[in-house]
Amino acid sequence: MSSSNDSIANSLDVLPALRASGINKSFGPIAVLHDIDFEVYPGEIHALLGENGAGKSTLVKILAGFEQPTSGSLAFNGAPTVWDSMRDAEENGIVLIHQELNLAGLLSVEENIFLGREIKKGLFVDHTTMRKKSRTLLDQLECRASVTARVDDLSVADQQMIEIAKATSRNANVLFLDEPTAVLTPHETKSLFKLLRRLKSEGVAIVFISHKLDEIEQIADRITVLRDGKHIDTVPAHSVTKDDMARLMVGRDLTEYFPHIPVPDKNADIVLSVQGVATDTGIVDAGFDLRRAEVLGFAGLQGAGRTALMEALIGLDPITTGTIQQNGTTVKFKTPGDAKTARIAYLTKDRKGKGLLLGNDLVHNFSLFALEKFTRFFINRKAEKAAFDAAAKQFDLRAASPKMLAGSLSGGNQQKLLLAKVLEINPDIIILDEPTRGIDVGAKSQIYGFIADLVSQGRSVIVLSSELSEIIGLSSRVAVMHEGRITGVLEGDQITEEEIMRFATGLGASTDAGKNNTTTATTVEEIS
Amino acid sequence: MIINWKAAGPLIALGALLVLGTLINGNFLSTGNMTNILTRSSFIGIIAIGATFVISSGSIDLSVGSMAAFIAGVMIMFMNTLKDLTDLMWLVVLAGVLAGAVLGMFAGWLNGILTTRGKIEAFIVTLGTMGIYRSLVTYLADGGTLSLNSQVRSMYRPVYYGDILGIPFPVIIFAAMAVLGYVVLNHTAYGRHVQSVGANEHVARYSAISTDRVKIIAFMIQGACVAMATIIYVPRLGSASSSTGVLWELEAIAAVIIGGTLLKGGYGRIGGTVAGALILTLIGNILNLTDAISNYLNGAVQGVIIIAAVFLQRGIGKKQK
Amino acid sequence: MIINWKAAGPLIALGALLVLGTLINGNFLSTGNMTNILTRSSFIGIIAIGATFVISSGSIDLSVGSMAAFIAGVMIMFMNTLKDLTDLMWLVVLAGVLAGAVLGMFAGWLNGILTTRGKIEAFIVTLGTMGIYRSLVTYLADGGTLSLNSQVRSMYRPVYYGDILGIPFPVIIFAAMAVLGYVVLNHTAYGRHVQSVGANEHVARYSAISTDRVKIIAFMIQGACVAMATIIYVPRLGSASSSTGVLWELEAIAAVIIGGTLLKGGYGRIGGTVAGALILTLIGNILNLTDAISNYLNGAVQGVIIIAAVFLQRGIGKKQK
Amino acid sequence: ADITIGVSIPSATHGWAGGMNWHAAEAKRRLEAANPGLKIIISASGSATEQANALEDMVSVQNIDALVILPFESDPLTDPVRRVKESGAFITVVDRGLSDPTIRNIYVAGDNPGFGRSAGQYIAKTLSDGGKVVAMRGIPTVIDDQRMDGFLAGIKGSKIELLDSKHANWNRDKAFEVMQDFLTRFPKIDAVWAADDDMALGALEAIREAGRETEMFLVGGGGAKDVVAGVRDGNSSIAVTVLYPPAMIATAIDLTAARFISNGPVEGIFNLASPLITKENAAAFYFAKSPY
Ligand SMILES: Nc1ncnc2c1ncn2[C@@H]1O[C@H](COP(=O)(O)OP(=O)(O)OP(=O)(O)O)[C@@H](O)[C@H]1O
Ligand SMILES: Nc1ncnc2c1ncn2[C@@H]1O[C@H](COP(=O)(O)OP(=O)(O)OP(=O)(O)O)[C@@H](O)[C@H]1O
Ligand SMILES: [Mg+2]
Ligand SMILES: [Mg+2]
Repeated sequence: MSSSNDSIANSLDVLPALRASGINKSFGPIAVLHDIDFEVYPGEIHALLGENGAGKSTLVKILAGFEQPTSGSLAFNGAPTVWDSMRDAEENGIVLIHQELNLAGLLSVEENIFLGREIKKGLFVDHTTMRKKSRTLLDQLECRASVTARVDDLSVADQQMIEIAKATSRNANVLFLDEPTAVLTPHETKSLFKLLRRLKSEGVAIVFISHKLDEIEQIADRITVLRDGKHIDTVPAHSVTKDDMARLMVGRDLTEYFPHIPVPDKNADIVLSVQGVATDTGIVDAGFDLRRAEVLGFAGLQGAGRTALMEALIGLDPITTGTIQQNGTTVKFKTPGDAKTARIAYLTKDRKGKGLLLGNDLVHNFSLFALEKFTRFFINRKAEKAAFDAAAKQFDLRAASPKMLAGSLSGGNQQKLLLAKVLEINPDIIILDEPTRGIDVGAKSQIYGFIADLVSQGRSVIVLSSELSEIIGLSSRVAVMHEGRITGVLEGDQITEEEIMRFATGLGASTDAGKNNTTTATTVEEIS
Repeated sequence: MIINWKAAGPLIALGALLVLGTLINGNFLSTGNMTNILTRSSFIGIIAIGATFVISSGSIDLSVGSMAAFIAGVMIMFMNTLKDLTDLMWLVVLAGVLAGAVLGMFAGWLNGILTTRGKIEAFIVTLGTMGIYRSLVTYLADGGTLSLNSQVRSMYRPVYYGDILGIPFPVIIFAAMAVLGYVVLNHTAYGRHVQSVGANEHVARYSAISTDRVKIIAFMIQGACVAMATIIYVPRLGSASSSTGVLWELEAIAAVIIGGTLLKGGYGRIGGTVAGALILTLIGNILNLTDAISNYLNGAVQGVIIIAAVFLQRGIGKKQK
Repeated sequence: MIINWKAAGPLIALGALLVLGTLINGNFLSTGNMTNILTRSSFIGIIAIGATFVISSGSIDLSVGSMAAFIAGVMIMFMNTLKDLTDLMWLVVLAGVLAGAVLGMFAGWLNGILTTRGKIEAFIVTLGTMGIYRSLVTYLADGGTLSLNSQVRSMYRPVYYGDILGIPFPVIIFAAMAVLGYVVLNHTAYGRHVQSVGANEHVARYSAISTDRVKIIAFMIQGACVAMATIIYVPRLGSASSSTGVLWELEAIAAVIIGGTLLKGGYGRIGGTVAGALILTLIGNILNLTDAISNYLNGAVQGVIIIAAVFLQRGIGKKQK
Repeated sequence: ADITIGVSIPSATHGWAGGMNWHAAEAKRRLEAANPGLKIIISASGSATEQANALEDMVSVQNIDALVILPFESDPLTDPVRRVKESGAFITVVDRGLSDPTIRNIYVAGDNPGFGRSAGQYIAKTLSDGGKVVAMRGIPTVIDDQRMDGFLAGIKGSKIELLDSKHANWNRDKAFEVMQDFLTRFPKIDAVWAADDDMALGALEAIREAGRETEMFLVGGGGAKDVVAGVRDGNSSIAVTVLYPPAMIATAIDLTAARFISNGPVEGIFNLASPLITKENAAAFYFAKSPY
């Protein structure tokens, strides 16, 4: 494939801010990057595309000095460089936002943003200035988190915004963002893009990784595609369509995106009926029914309480009032174990903090939730391994060895492992919180396929997602939450972005198309 | 050449000490001395097996030494009382042993409950119970020594001094406990759960593991191990006092860490713990077999060897990787 | 009604003890007794200020008690030697004090280096150095007591027994150290780095913080604090022996945790530590004031109060949230 | 109370100290019952520092009229006791003398060098043809040194060969292990000296286990009741022990109380010798109720 690699360079007539040539990287015997050439120019947003495990994160870590290449060289503003350490790179204005959150949970927002770069007044740190600056940085991102809040007390999305604010406070020359939007809502993504465009205009070189192809379409100037650790192509963004991108990544054409999931009929059994649930975590009077063999979507703005509701339902947080009925009988899940016994599985959206034991191997992680299944008196390691192998195949888990640590998997493969883990108990009701977070386009339709399979087996699925297209594409009904309440349940034709957003913002149904119309339009505009 | 330093560390230290001992004294390798070492290791070893669970689960138990003294004291008082009620000495001993076991598990449960339900750091809870048990045994003994009635003792003696095919009884129990501990930690769901809770409590909770229960059981295993160690300890000298078991907690924890278990939790190695307990006993034994080193410096030698043994696996191991 | 239990916990415990003391003995609130309590708290308090840094950084230092004994021993020997060389007693004392400070920082540095470069758990490193320093002081004292020459001592005495405007000198130093510690922990970049290293070492490293340096400095601060405590300790009893400073490490750690600092690191509170040190001293003082409780049970009372004090902030605090 | 006597002693961390705590409590009970105006406050401390603290509290809060102290260590407590004295209190020192003898009014002195010497002399006399001996010391402290030096003095000039001495921390368990290793190391041992009866009992167990109790005899020290009973009945390998009476604290409290009650000008030094307890005189040193 020919590429137009040098066109931007020629037209801009500047040196690349950072250039990598002939980069190879191996972890022990496993080679993950092969002879990669890559460059990013000042004032450019360069998207990095590739399947899960293609080597995107590894490449940007090398470029930012967090990993050393096995061979190959780097040039910074034209001059050959070796980053001895990330500190070395950071001092030259190279900043990386990691794929996984890296915040000190016990410290405050402001402390995290300025960690290692404290502003001082004489000997002492200047709290006032740092707080003010943090506020400004967060305001630019339209993030409302308090600068004195403890990071642990914030939502994942807010935490991601803190990461971004932290990176921008570093006055980067080269900014790497490794899937920053995976946990962001469209609204937040929009704020981020505003910021990125501003930085770009200021001459910052930006490398952006995402599996959301429409985002790439919106923001990227050039696109580099990796596949199996190899450089496939670098093209100007305007020259390719989303389908082209997907084809470059996967190496074949991608067909049907969302599978057809039949809508259960109105009289289908109700497997889960939730009424008047309230919690200390902010849920007020939440009620909904889940039918057999349906996908019930949950939509809402960040912080609407979807996660909080589900975590309470499965017994992670106490429910203060309300009842839950499963298959017609009233149930009470005091612990997640109770919910598991009732064959309800929950997939957390925080895979690093709550999903996987990063320091343990893949099999151990895989079997943790369904361990009883492999245990009579002792753990049957053979059965465990066999089940893992089957799941790895089913979920297309790309791992060098089952003995490798979960923390060394690529982000998307971690997500697949997590899915495999929760589905291993063979649940009746499956609650998936951001199931495709960090999953590549190819694998995404695979996962949608699994969901369709589950439903065809008569199981019921709840999907929480900040990607409206995902919710709309999968669900037969959509519950929308706003400030801890379920403000509406949409069915059939009602399931549109506009309608969902009306409920998500607390405006109610659009039957009365009168005075609220303008507001709605703005909100939707802002969010999509 | 790749050596698994993690596993080899304690074994190398053990080997080095064996060589050193042989060089220092010809009798070192004698059956008698080896038997002594093994028998002696059993106390700390058995306690350390329990500590492997507690530490793997991310907690720590500082109370084991005092708990042992307290259990020993109660067992002795209980048996002395029973002895006046019945002539069946084996029954007295059996009842005493059972009482010890129950008390140990109860004490462990208490530590566990305070840690989990009370949400107090295990370090503080067990620092507190350490003081409490130490005080109680002093109080029970009226500041002195509680001694087992000699009649009961002669029935009970074989539990320490007896042997099967030449292998002392305490060693057999130690070995059995080690095998049991190994199997539970590595081949049962509970063992996985313990290590998962230690590695990341959130993940464990989200994996439907009842983390409080897992931790409480770990403390109860520790309590049961302390009780078992005490059960073979009591017939040895037939007495308990306020100085019984002083600093055993530090020895047990040291044995566990020397053995390769991570203090921060998430990873436990029973085999290593056994090696760690042997190493600690060996150091003491070797120091007793020589007068090359001033008595005053025993503690320093111990300190250096402990640091060196852990360095062998952590420092070097890490660098290799 | 929302009370900040985290902060209030130690204060409530402190208040309760003050009330208890007053009830037990009318003289409890006398200036004399209050002065005694404050002065006494200074040792553990100053050491605990250092421990707040080490614990915030996610480490632990078990060696502080032995380290204090060792520093005291070396200071005494050094001053006794110097005394024969010069008649300027103030110079002798000054040199001794400086030697103590240097030695303390060196000992802290050593713990730090072994922990970071050697990649050995701080628990093991400091368990080792605890044994080493304890042995060394026993060795230096030849198993007995090292006593400061009386001439030097009379020059040195005011450092413990003197006062400024009625406030004993040790209390002034304690207060100064507390303020200094507070400022460093909360108002300097280093203080933030310490807490971030304790909260999440990975993150700290990714924020280009030299985590090893941060930890080593924390141990050096601990060493300096131990030296400072020793500097005011030496004139009090004028001697050092193998039993000097035994179990101070546990007291210091307990003071820190009672004060609200998290044992797992990431969050330190100097003010709480000061309250914690006062609480511990108060318990001892109150027990001295009454014979309602058998002496044998002192440890039990201490244990219960420590657990209760921490429960006040952890258990109740959590539930409220 | 009209008269308050403070009693400051080390806490009961080993057998002898436990016995001493018991005797102190007994004396308090007895004297307070007999003398309504008398109040005795006993404070047990775990270290020299804690003991110094306790002294301060006795002065500033309890306003004691007299102090009976068994110092944890001599040197460090000299100054704190001096301060008690300066408050006007009457001072009785027990067992371990202070560095400055002018502080005390009464001194009930134990005889640690004599303690070692009696044991040494006994062994030297019994093994007059020479013999091999091992010694078991306590925790390294001044007392331990004095006993050991006394022992060395006791065997000086005899044909006794001291094979080695190790610290067993006044602790039965430690003594058991040390003795086991002595037995491994030395094919022939004729006698064992343990600087405390607790250690003697631990060592004895190890000797029994090795089946070598006919080969050697033990000499203990302190006068623990189990040991005294054994000596009395003559059925133990512990042939003799040396008296170091934990009851000396009671003697001291009695003497101090007498000073206030009988108004007698009781002052001076009361030396308690460290005689051998043998089969003949053992009965006199046996206190059934004492924990030691
Ligand atoms: N420390 C490591 N040890 C072993 N293998 C590793 C390590 N880090 C990464 N890998 C492997 O390198 C490969 C590339 O991983 P990388 O994280 O770069 O993928 P990615 O393109 O970012 O994927 P994703 O889209 O899922 O985030 C994966 O197969 C991964 O398992
Ligand atoms: N008011 C609150 N107090 C305590 N915990 C809360 C509160 N609100 C939310 N949480 C907890 O915070 C965590 C994450 O919050 P987040 O805002 O991401 O989830 P959410 O409210 O469900 O939002 P979304 O609808 O986007 O999933 C959840 O575990 C939830 O239990
Ligand atoms: Mg990645
Ligand atoms: Mg959510």
